[in-house]
Amino acid sequence: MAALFYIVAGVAVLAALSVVLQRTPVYSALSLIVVLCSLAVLYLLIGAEFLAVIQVIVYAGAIMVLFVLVIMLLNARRETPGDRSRLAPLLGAPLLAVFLAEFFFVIVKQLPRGSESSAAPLDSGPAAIGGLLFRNYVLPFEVTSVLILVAILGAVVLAKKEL
Amino acid sequence: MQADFKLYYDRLTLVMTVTVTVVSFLIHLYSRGYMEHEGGYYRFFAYLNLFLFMMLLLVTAGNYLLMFVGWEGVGLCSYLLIGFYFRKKSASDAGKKAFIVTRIGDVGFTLGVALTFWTFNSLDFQEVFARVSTLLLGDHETTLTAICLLLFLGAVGKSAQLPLYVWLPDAMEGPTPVSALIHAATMVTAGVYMVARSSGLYAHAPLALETVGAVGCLTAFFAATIALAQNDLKRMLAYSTISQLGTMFVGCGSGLFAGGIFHLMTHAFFKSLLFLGAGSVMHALSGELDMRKMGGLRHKMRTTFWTFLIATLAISGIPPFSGFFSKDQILTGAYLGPLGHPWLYWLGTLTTALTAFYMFRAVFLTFFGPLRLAPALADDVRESGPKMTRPLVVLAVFSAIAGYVSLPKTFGGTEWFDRYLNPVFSSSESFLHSTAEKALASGPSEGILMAISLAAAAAGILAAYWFYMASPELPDRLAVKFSGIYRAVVNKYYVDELYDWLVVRPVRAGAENFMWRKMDEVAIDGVMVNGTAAVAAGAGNILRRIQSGNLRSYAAWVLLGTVVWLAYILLRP
Amino acid sequence: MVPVSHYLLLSVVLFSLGVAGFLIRRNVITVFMSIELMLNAVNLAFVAFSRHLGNLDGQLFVFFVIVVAAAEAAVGLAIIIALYRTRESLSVDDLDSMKL
Amino acid sequence: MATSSEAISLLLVTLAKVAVVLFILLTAIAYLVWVERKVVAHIQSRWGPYLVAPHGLLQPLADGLKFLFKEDIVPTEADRLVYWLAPFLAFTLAFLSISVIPFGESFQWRGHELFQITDLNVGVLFVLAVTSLGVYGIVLAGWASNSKYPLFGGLRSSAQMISYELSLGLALVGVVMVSGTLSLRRIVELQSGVWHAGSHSTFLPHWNVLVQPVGFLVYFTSAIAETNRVPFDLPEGETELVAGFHTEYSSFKFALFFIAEYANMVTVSCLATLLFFGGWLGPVFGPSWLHPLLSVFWFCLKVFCFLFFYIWMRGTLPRFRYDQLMAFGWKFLLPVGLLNILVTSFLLAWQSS
Repeated sequence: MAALFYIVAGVAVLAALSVVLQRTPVYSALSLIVVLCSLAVLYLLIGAEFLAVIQVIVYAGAIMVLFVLVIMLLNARRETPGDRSRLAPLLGAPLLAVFLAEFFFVIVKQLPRGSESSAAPLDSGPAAIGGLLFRNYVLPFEVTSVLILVAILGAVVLAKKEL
Repeated sequence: MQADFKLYYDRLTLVMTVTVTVVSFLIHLYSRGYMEHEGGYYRFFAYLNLFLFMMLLLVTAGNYLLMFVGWEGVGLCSYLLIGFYFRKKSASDAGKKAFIVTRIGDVGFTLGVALTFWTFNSLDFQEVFARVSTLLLGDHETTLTAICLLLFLGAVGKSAQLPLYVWLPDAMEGPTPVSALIHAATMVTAGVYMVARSSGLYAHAPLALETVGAVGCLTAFFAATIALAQNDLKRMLAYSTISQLGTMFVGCGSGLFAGGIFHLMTHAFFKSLLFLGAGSVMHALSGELDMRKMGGLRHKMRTTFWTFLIATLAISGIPPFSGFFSKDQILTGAYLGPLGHPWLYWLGTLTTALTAFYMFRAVFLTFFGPLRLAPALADDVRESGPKMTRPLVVLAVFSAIAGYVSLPKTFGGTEWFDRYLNPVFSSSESFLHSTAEKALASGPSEGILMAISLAAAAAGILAAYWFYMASPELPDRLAVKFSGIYRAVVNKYYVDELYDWLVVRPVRAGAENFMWRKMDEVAIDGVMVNGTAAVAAGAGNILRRIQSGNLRSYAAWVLLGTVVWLAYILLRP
Repeated sequence: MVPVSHYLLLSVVLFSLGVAGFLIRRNVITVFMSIELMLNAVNLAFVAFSRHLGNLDGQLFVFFVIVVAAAEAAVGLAIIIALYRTRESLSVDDLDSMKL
Repeated sequence: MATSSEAISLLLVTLAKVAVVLFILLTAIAYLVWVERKVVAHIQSRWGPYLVAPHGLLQPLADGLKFLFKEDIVPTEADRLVYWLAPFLAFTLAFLSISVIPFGESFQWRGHELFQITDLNVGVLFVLAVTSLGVYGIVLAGWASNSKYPLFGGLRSSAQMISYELSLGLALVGVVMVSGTLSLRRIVELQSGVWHAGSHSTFLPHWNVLVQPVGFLVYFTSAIAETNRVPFDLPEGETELVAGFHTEYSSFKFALFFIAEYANMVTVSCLATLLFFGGWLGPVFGPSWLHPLLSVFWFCLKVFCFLFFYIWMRGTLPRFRYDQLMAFGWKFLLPVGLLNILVTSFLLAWQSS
């Protein structure tokens, strides 16, 4: 199990690297799908099966399809190197290094190695999730549904040439 | 701080109200004729009545603040009416001059009011005067003197005393009824009224009161000497007014407030009459005011001549006209009064002689002798219409008989006017008497003093007759002989020029070179206005580079913020 | 069992890669995908903590994040399409003004 | 945690199961193609393949050989990597969902379930997840060909699959609500027995299709659309788009798409059987060793019925117009699916109270 984690984690990191470094958007998108699926596997390993499946269905199966569709619709090919905004990567690299260092420091310092979870494995099945969702988080759930509705309308208004 | 809109009405107020309304009533009537063809008829009356409102507010006010409202109100009306012919540069300049010069005095007045409030915690006349005797004395005398001097500074500005008299002669640029009403009969006397009203304060500040007397006396003499050589009829009358106001202050300053008010009242009548007469002459001569070009008008303008003559006799202090009584009361008071001093008397008497001289000079030059007018104009000279002459007659009657309200005891009179005003002034006058160092009877008797001043007046008249009727070439020869003094007098001792050099030019230079070029253009416009804009623009220019619209640099800034914030969280103790 | 810190480290690395993608990529769609990557990194942290603390709320939050991501993708991609129609470019460098 | 020997044996058994299932499935698909050609031919009063062996029984073999040895043409402007990736993706995903399908009743051998590769407690969702990924094969193929007809085909296909995935999922929700589980095996087991009218037992089996008839119809319609079959085969509508997303594909890569399509058909048929028609449940007789085999037989029979229905429809129905297809999906199936859930939940709530 532990080995599986490190393998999948390695795949995720490599795929994420690929997302960032690929110049062709389709490759980035495919790499991102790999990352998403790897994360789904990690969720499975943690014991969040339902979440893992939802991750695949919604993220990989719906959201990323949308991305790929738009990439194809706009025929986004290899990006051409531009001469503008060199500042951001130049400034970003050291900043990112500091950012990583800070977080590593926090994680290593605050959560020492081998700090295993004492908590019992959770029942994270649909019933448990559903119970929590429709009892404790009813209001956020409803608000999110409204958000989705608004997003759908917004997307239609934005993308349609003329209504 | 509380200052009610409170009116206060006592016998002093009554005297002032009656004087103001009677004189202004007659001048209104006169103005109907005078302003008929001048243009701005309705504006004139609007201003005039606004002035009247403010003047009545001034005299009926129950506290210093409300009095100050009226005080400033009449100043405003004065400005508006002096600059009535605002298309004329000299008129608008004169208006500004009056406004600015009186403002200097008003600064003192304002400070005085503030100090009064600070000291007495009230501005109400009755409360203030009540507290003077109970609260103050001893260590507060200095404060009281300061208050009185500051208030008097306001009076100096408003009543055209030395050294702030310079605006009044120029104020003659206004229509003649205005000169008569505002700059002779009423507004300029506000200072005298104020001092009299504040007698409760002044009585406890003898130093201030002596200052009032000294300034008044000096002004009276000084202005009279200038008046000697003035050829402009109205200006001559203006200097005469200054002189007479000085005389009133002598009355107040020597502790005879009632005498000052008495002279104020009689002066209102005869001086407004003089101005109106001058206006009548001016009308007849198509605006000519130079006395040297007049002459022989007594046949053509009979009413004007006779009324003018009565007023002249009154101002010269010839019995039985009103001026004699009021002026003699002041002069005897100046000698014998609680704060009187022989010098005041003698200088006053000399002033009387000078007054008689220049007034008769005016009469002789204007109404006697040959007609020196241009022949073309001479045929048109005729008496003014009844609208103008009737008020003259009424005023002449007042000028003649007003003195009998206070017939001196020497003539078997009762000094009724004094007794009438007794409730107002008795406490302060009796206080002065009680503290005065000299006894009343230490000087010569009133009769002797009266005789001396009468003799002085007669001498003045005779001198005038000699100079301008018997040997008309004499003034010119004297002018040549004493050319230095003559020129100094003709040029009003160069006071205006002196002020110009001492005050106006430095202020102008400072205003132009420092306040305008440096403060306004560099400091305010440059540093503050444009500087603020430049700083904003410069900061914007720098910050604009952050707001580039470039998504990736935004992300870099966000990352920077996150990193810094995280570092702060981590490094926080 | 894998310690929770390893999950978190993975999460941080993925997040940083997302940030890096945002900074270096020019194609607006790839930039958008970098954001999705960051969201997923955060989700992973949520799930790891949920397991670590024995609390299901973390997982539930991931659901909300996914839903919001879906809404964001819908609107964001619609905006990208609209932008492409007017500017005929997908480079973020060309999208530097609100007005055309 | 399993010990290493247990883990190895699990791995070995699973690999064996995968191999067996893959072999059977590939063969079955090969013959499914033959069946389709034959059936359609008979519907159209033709002979169909009959040259290779009697009744053309070896035709699938011949087809396979042809695919393997034909020249593999790659368009010059194609995106090579994705062009290669797409068919494998389609193939892999098509077979991935089979891994959670139980083919027969529980039959254990040394603690290993033999008639199912793996039993997932969220099996239904897993199938859905894999199905939702299936769109990538088609979309990427269409895009990577860098040719206009495949691109249209790919876009149409993805739009269609996304749209019908929704109603597909909604149709399954009804069954899940009735069953209260996401495990496919558990869902089948809950369908055992017959209906009872009062105290009398009827002959009707306790299948979900009787509980969720609307759900079944929505599911099956969506499933046909998901698999791009007639009458929803617009992505590859020959008369419009030459051959849709795989126009530029030839030889072995084309074969992969071909197999994937039929594998998907098999998958959705399996799912329909499991969820609505009692899976492997059926009349059981004979000795006890026969029981597992019988269950597998019933399962295969039911799945074959569905496959036959597919082929039947292909021979019968015309193709939808594209806008009709979308309108049907969004404006009819989706609302009906939602309504079904609503009614089901009300009924369940009423029942439980």
